[in-house]
Amino acid sequence: MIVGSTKEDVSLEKRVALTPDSAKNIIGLGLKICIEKDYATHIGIKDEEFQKVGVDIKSSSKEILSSCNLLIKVNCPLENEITNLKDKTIIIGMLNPSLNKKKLNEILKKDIKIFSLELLPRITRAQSMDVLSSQSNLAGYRAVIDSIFEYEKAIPMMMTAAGTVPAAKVLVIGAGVAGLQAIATAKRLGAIVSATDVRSASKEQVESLGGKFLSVEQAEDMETSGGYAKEVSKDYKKKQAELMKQALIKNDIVICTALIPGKPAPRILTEELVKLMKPGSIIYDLAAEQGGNSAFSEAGKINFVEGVKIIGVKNLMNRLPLTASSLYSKNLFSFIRNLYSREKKDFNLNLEDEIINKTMIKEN
Amino acid sequence: MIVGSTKEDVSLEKRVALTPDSAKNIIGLGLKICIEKDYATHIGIKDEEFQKVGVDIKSSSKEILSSCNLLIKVNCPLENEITNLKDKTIIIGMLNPSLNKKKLNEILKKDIKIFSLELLPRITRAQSMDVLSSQSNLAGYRAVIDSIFEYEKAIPMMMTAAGTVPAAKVLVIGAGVAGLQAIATAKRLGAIVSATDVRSASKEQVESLGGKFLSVEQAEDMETSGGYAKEVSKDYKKKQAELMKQALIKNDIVICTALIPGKPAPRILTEELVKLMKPGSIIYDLAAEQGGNSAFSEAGKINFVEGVKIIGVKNLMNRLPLTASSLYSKNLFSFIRNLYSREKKDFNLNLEDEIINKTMIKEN
Amino acid sequence: MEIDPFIFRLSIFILSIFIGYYVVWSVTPSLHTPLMSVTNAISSVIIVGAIIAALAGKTEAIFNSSSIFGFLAIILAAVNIFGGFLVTQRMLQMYKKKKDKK
Amino acid sequence: MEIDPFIFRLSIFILSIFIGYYVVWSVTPSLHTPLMSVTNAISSVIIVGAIIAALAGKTEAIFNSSSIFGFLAIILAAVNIFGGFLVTQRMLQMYKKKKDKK
Amino acid sequence: MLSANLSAIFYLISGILFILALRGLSSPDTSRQGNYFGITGMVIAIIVTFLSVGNFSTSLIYVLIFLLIGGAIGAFIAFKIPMTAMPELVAGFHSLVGLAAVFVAISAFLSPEIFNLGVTGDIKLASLIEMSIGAAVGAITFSGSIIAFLKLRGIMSGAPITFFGQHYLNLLLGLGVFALIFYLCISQLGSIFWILIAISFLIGVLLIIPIGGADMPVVISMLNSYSGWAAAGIGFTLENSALIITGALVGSSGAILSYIMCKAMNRSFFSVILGGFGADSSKQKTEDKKEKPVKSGNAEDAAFLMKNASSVIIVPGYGMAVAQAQHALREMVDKLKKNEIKVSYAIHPVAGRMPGHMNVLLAEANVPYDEVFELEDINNDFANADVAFVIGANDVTNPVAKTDPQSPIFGMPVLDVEKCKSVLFVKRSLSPGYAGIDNELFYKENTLMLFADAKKMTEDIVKNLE
Amino acid sequence: MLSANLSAIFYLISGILFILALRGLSSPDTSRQGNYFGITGMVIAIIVTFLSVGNFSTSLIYVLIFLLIGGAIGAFIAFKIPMTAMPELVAGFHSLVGLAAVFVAISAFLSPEIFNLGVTGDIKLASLIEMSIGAAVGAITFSGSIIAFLKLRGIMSGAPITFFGQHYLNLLLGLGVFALIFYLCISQLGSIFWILIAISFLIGVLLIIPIGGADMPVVISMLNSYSGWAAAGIGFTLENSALIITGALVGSSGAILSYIMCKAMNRSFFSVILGGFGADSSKQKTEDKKEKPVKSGNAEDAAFLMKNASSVIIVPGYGMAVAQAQHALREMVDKLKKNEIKVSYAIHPVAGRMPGHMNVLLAEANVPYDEVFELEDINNDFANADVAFVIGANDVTNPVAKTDPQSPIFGMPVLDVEKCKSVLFVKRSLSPGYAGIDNELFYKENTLMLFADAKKMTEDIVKNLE
Ligand SMILES: NC(=O)c1ccc[n+]([C@@H]2O[C@H](COP(=O)([O-])OP(=O)(O)OC[C@H]3O[C@@H](n4cnc5c(N)ncnc54)[C@H](OP(=O)(O)O)[C@@H]3O)[C@@H](O)[C@H]2O)c1
Ligand SMILES: NC(=O)c1ccc[n+]([C@@H]2O[C@H](COP(=O)([O-])OP(=O)(O)OC[C@H]3O[C@@H](n4cnc5c(N)ncnc54)[C@H](OP(=O)(O)O)[C@@H]3O)[C@@H](O)[C@H]2O)c1
Ligand SMILES: NC(=O)c1ccc[n+]([C@@H]2O[C@H](COP(=O)([O-])OP(=O)(O)OC[C@H]3O[C@@H](n4cnc5c(N)ncnc54)[C@H](O)[C@@H]3O)[C@@H](O)[C@H]2O)c1
Ligand SMILES: NC(=O)c1ccc[n+]([C@@H]2O[C@H](COP(=O)([O-])OP(=O)(O)OC[C@H]3O[C@@H](n4cnc5c(N)ncnc54)[C@H](O)[C@@H]3O)[C@@H](O)[C@H]2O)c1
Repeated sequence: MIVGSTKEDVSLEKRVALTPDSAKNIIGLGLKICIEKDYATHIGIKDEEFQKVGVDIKSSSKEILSSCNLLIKVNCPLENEITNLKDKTIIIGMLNPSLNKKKLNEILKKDIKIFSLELLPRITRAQSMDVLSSQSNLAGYRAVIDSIFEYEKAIPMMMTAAGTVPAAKVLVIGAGVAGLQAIATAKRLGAIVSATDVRSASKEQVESLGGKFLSVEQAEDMETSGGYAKEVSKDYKKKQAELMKQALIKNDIVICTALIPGKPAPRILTEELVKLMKPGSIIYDLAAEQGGNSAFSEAGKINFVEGVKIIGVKNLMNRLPLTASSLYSKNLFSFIRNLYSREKKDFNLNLEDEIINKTMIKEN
Repeated sequence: MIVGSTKEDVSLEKRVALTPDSAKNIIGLGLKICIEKDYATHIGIKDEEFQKVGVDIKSSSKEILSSCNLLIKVNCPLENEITNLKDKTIIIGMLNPSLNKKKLNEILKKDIKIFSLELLPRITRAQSMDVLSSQSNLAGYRAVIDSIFEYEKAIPMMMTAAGTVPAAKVLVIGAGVAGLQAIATAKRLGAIVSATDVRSASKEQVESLGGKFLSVEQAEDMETSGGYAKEVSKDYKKKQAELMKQALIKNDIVICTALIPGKPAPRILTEELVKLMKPGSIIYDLAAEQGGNSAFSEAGKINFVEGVKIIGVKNLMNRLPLTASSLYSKNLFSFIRNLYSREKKDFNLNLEDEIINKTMIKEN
Repeated sequence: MEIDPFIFRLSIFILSIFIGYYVVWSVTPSLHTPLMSVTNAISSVIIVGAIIAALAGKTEAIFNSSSIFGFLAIILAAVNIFGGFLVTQRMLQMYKKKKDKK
Repeated sequence: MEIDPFIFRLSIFILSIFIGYYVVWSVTPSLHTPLMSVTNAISSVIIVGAIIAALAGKTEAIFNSSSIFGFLAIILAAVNIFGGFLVTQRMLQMYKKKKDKK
Repeated sequence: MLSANLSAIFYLISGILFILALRGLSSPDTSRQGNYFGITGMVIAIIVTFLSVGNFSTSLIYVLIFLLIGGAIGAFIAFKIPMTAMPELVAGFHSLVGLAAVFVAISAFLSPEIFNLGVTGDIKLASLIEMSIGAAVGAITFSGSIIAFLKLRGIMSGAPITFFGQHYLNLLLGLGVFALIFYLCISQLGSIFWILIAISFLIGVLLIIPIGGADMPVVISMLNSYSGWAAAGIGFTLENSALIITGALVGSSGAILSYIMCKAMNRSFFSVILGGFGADSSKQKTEDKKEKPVKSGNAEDAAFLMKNASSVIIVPGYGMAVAQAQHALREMVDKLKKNEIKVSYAIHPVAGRMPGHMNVLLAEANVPYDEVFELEDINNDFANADVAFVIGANDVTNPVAKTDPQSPIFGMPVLDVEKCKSVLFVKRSLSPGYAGIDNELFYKENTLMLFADAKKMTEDIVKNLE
Repeated sequence: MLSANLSAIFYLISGILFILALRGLSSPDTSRQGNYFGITGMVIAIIVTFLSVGNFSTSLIYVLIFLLIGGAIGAFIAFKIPMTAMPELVAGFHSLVGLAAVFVAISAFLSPEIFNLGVTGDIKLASLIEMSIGAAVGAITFSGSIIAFLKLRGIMSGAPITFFGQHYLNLLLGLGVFALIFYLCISQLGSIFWILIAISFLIGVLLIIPIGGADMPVVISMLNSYSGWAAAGIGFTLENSALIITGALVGSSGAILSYIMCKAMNRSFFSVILGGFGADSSKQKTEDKKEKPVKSGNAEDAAFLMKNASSVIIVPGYGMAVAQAQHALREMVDKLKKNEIKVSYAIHPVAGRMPGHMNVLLAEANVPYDEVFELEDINNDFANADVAFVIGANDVTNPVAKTDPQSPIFGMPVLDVEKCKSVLFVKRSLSPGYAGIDNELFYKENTLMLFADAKKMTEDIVKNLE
């Protein structure tokens, strides 16, 4: 069985699906691997490093697509790749099924099975394959680094001979995986961190990282059984806006991470709220690609509104391609290990397995 | 007595010499202040804020230069300003006398006294005016933020379901004010920090921040009585290079801050040494403007050498203009307070005072 | 003006109570179990009474009604003495071994 | 087969030594000074001997050679009793006031 | 034959040796020495008794024979008994002391002449009182210890047995004992003496049956105390200061020990001692426990275990983060390392609630990176470590992930903490973690639960590590 | 007149009350109660003595008069003496007890009949030994206490006085005492008794003069112990169990206390007690001190001071950073706050070696920002605070910056820590800080130096804050 991987569109995506480390692991399962030439040179991994662990380097993507049984990708395969795909291939990646519906349907027309890892059920056994966790975690970290980079003052409190630099105040909206890591990172740098979320379990979690939790009073718990958030009521929204009003006046940096799976991101910072912030403040919207938690936020753009910098994030992982690839690639390995049966020496698409069943994309 | 301040060349310098806070303090001494229109709007401080504390806003720089008794600046006055300067004015700023020799000599031709704050003696009483300290401190902080921004991996150790992200290793060369703050900041973010310096006192200081000190064996102490470093011997350099060799192979980020007052910055990382580093590593050279501690470093440029990013810093304070201005402005206030005599209602150029004497620029 | 020995005994009794009180407070809790077993072993000094009871009778009738009780008491107390001290020793040995291993 | 009272006294003496030993270990160090002053006050129970010495003589000669020493001893011990307890009280009062202030 | 004075001095010496024996227990280092003191004291007491009785007739041989028989039995039991059966063993031994006291008292009652207590039918008043108290207390100790033994051994149910009017019955019987003693003094009648003993046996049973299994350690210590008082009573009768000193010592130390234990367990001393009063709460307790027994300890136990370990592995989890116990933990580890104990941290990939959660906190507490290991790197080390200190972690140690395919966490790699010689679990209760499932490790033989807030407990352990 | 038995019981009771008195001191809460126990015990002992002597003649009146005279003097002294003179007061009081013991012994020697010890010239052997030991120890206590008193009062130099052969002389005199007692027993000669007392006085003097002022607290406690032994000796003579119990109690507790104090001060118990041996080290000590006296304390003192404060201001400096004491400090503050003590941190702008140095470390230890104040905001609060806890800071507190224009740090704003009621300085020595100048605060009346590594000391304080 051959696992193949082709280059991504490097202008849009710097991550790679395979690192030498996990290549080694996959080969350890008894599989063969071939990848395209210069597969990861753009992030400093030379082809020789892959070869050292036993990976075949092919000069063109066509060669790979025509020979491999399993294609692993970061994003959806490119148009020209799809045409070259042979029947019975399996594809695994973060394929963003809602966005790439058409493309995927096209692929499904061939006898191809597609697994998109965003769809993983959040069960304990799937944790090691959970790409959302691994990538959101980095996103939370990077969000803080980026916003601090953009921020024109120093973050930590410093009492010096030339006066005191007050500590910056950071507000994190949404305390999921990304939000928690953002809290931790900002806290480390010495910021005064507060956070809010609709799920009541998150209060303890925020406090476990030394952050302050701002809770919307008398609110029901908005957690679904899957651990995700539900959409909130009007009344809740009003109360939350009131809370945000108080908070935004005080805070210097706001990091937005609130998401509701399968829905557009909740709009939490309205135009008026944004304008309440001090000039020089920063809103860093990790949810921008899903519609944004903040007014004025546009994916891939920085907008200035009355001195407030609103940063809409796009392709954030391109800022940490090495770490992100390494984690993603380990996630992929775990998924493949679950899929591949060493005895049968074949992939075992056991639809009884929740993990395999839920991630598989069915035509629609 | 009127204190005036004109705008800097905003394209080169974002800091301002006066913030509303210290304007208030200066006015409190019994002085008047006038500044140019839109003096600090580029960093989000509106003219109204100045007016609120009693500052006069003038529409042109000429008006100010012709009326003020004391001109405070960040950098050396611009050409056109010099022509407008009237006699008996006093100028205070960070005038970089070695670089701006010609300009300053020109000014001195008029009956003008110039004080350059870089020349402050490092005595206890002068600590509150010490611009080198206040700005280096921020430089050290920002150096870390910038290099982490450029670094394509995550800094802190994270043991996650998708594998372990190892902590980044940061090496700080030169543990003066900037170096120590760099150590502290990198440490905060979870990096494994080591540092080296020629002054033996700095070992304890590095360790007091939780960093590891790499000492060049059997080295004499290179500290001058003023607390600065001396130039080192050949033998020392060899030993240091050996030490660096070991260190560079391991470290991911190197932050260079080594300086010797009045001399070009010591060249510590030679070309061979730089090439030893892993691809993806970062060298952040704070000494670039003084010639650089590292080979391949050029002020204001990012050079790539075998996968290593060498960042030569220029005008770093433009990245933190607000905090930097606020500290600089407080330094200036302290200096003015020492210079101005409330009883005489005049500036008292008492040359017995070490602070006043040493900072004054004499023609040469 | 002799003082009744009973009063001395009473004094001794009361002072011993104080000592018992203090002794226990200064024992580390992790040694409470051995402590219990040692005090148990010690309390079998009752054997002193048992021996007197068994021996003090006339020589002719070794096993008269009262000395029989004495002999029985000796057995009981002896079980306790040997058992108690040995078990304590075993327990304490356990603590020691852990120490030495390092 | 009477036991010499001396032996009882010896027992009492030895047991009291143990109690003294334990009592002190359980005193918090910050109270060591009051402890010293209390033990000092207590040790003037020697007054018991002084009173016996002073009083036990014949009624006719109140101040015979031995009772004079008794009387002197009474004064000394009395100074110590009153002084000792009162000073301790003062010290302890100080501790209390600080506590109450909060 | 030893003079009365000389033997009195020797008895005093043996009493002092007993004091030193208990003193030795104050620290593990001197504890064995203490035991030797105790043995020496006992040997002296026995020899002096031989010598002072001075009756070197055939009966002496019998005495020696009986002594050896008893000794052999005792030694046999001591070597054979498993360490885990300690509590019941001690309870069983107590019963022997109690019975011995009863026997000696009976013997004295039957032949007062040989003890110099007067003659049958005209025993000295004081002695009579003393011996009846000795006999009564001894009897209570005997029957009480037997019940405790049966309960601990599991032969009798550990559940408290209560019935209506229990307290009144006890009260009545107690008063009855006093009345009997009084009547005995007046009448000197043997039958009353026997009745007294019988009633005391009954009281012993009644006192212990309403006490639940959880309170047994306290009861044992209390019975210990009783046996001491019985010995002291006999000591007064026999005018023997070794018995008086030791009896008082054992009596008061036992009482204090039960008090200390009650305090540590947060139970009211009186309700435990007075038996029945403990009934309600212990009933409730057993219900809480879901029937499965857990061993729960305190900071001192934990400190002791770790101090005597040569390697300790720390397993932090979400609870450490909630309690913000990282600084205290670091301090604890510093203390351990000062004792030359090897300490490492085992970080499970999903410990906490965010990737790298533990790393953030440990870094904040300045834990050196080279002491922190990920699961794969350390999982084999558990088997060789002495103690696993699991602080606020739960799911990540749950072996059900390896064994039960039905479990929601099946398939997750877990830290093999159970392979350590001892496992300490710091958490506030037996409640489950994130995954909501019970952790069978809590009930394992080599697990000690430390129920408390993680920070509080760690700080307490630090204190006890001095 | 009280029967011997009854009075023996009462004496026993008073002895027990004395035990309870000392026990009360184990915690500040019960300490006053303890004192009352002591007073009660004393009252009982005195009354029982009156009653048992039963001589209600005129002499009783004299006794009462003398008692009151002594009492009045004692009370007067107790009220007048300043609290700082405590140590010399205790020393002075000891001398009285010692002398009283000597007097009682003399009285017994002169009229043994009244104490039932035989007749003059034929005193019972045991009693004679007992009374001579009592007298000798009493005499040593007396003269020793007087020397200690003089040294503490400053009337005599605190420096140790040593001369060649001192130890041999002491040894000789000690042996002489035993020889004399032996000879006295044989001869029953009065003159020997007097010589014995005289030599004992001399021994007392010789024992204490070689001991330096720093070791005086230990000496006082040791003298306390001596006075106890003297009382016990007399007790044996008078066959009085109150005296025996109390004497033994005081004797052993005093000895243990001096041992504990030696350990706390890191001095060898024996070298202090045997006098001369302590000489060398104390000499050296005084040289170290640069002539200016500093008060140096330990963690217990610091904990006590802070526990009883209502507000504490922490002043961290470079030394805290060097010692990496921030975590321990945070813990200490947590403990204080639990006691409802207000705690704030005062950060000097140039504390440490880099701008914001302290902030980095405090943030690492998770100190909330709102407890951290800059100089201008907190400088006025020192006057109202009870304790300033200066940890590893030096220059930033140096008042010379305000007063001496010649000083290199003149003009720098400094933290006004000296305005606090007490100032605690945690540093390792008296050496200066960065600026290289001495800090006069170290020698101030309200300063207590805590010489140790900052982390170590803070951890110790934490322990003592329990
Ligand atoms: N790492 C991630 O990214 C991530 C994200 C989401 C979910 N998870 C899940 O979270 C779990 C992590 O496992 P874990 O072992 O770290 O945590 P856990 O299984 O949730 O157990 C934490 C334990 O800590 C105890 N605890 C809570 N507060 C405490 C306090 N103040 N003091 C002492 N103990 C306290 C609780 O018991 P008491 O209540 O009895 O005290 C609880 O059983 C896994 O199931 C994982 O799948 C992980
Ligand atoms: N903040 C800045 O930017 C900066 C930069 C350069 C210089 N400075 C200067 O540094 C000084 C700062 O004042 P400061 O009060 O913080 O420090 P300091 O005056 O230098 O005093 C620090 C004290 O800490 C003690 N110490 C050192 N290690 C210790 C340890 N492990 N445990 C306990 N104590 C320890 C030392 O006394 P022992 O040796 O007796 O223990 C020393 O006296 C000022 O003079 C300032 O001008 C500041
Ligand atoms: N079982 C597992 O092993 C596992 C693994 C990873 C994450 N999780 C859990 O999954 C949950 C969601 O994590 P995620 O980061 O993927 O979530 P997410 O990215 O979907 O959302 C981010 C956060 O935004 C919050 N949010 C949504 N609407 C909001 C609003 N209107 N206002 C404020 N906050 C709002 C959500 O509650 C969530 O915390 C968490 O509880 C996490 O612990 C579990
Ligand atoms: N008196 C005061 O109040 C005061 C105020 C601020 C700073 N200082 C002291 O002044 C000193 C210098 O501080 P700075 O930051 O301005 O110095 P700097 O900027 O001149 O130099 C930075 C560091 O580089 C080091 N360096 C020089 N050559 C080197 C080489 N070849 N290799 C390695 N390191 C080399 C220097 O020792 C110095 O630590 C420090 O000791 C600082 O504590 C004192």
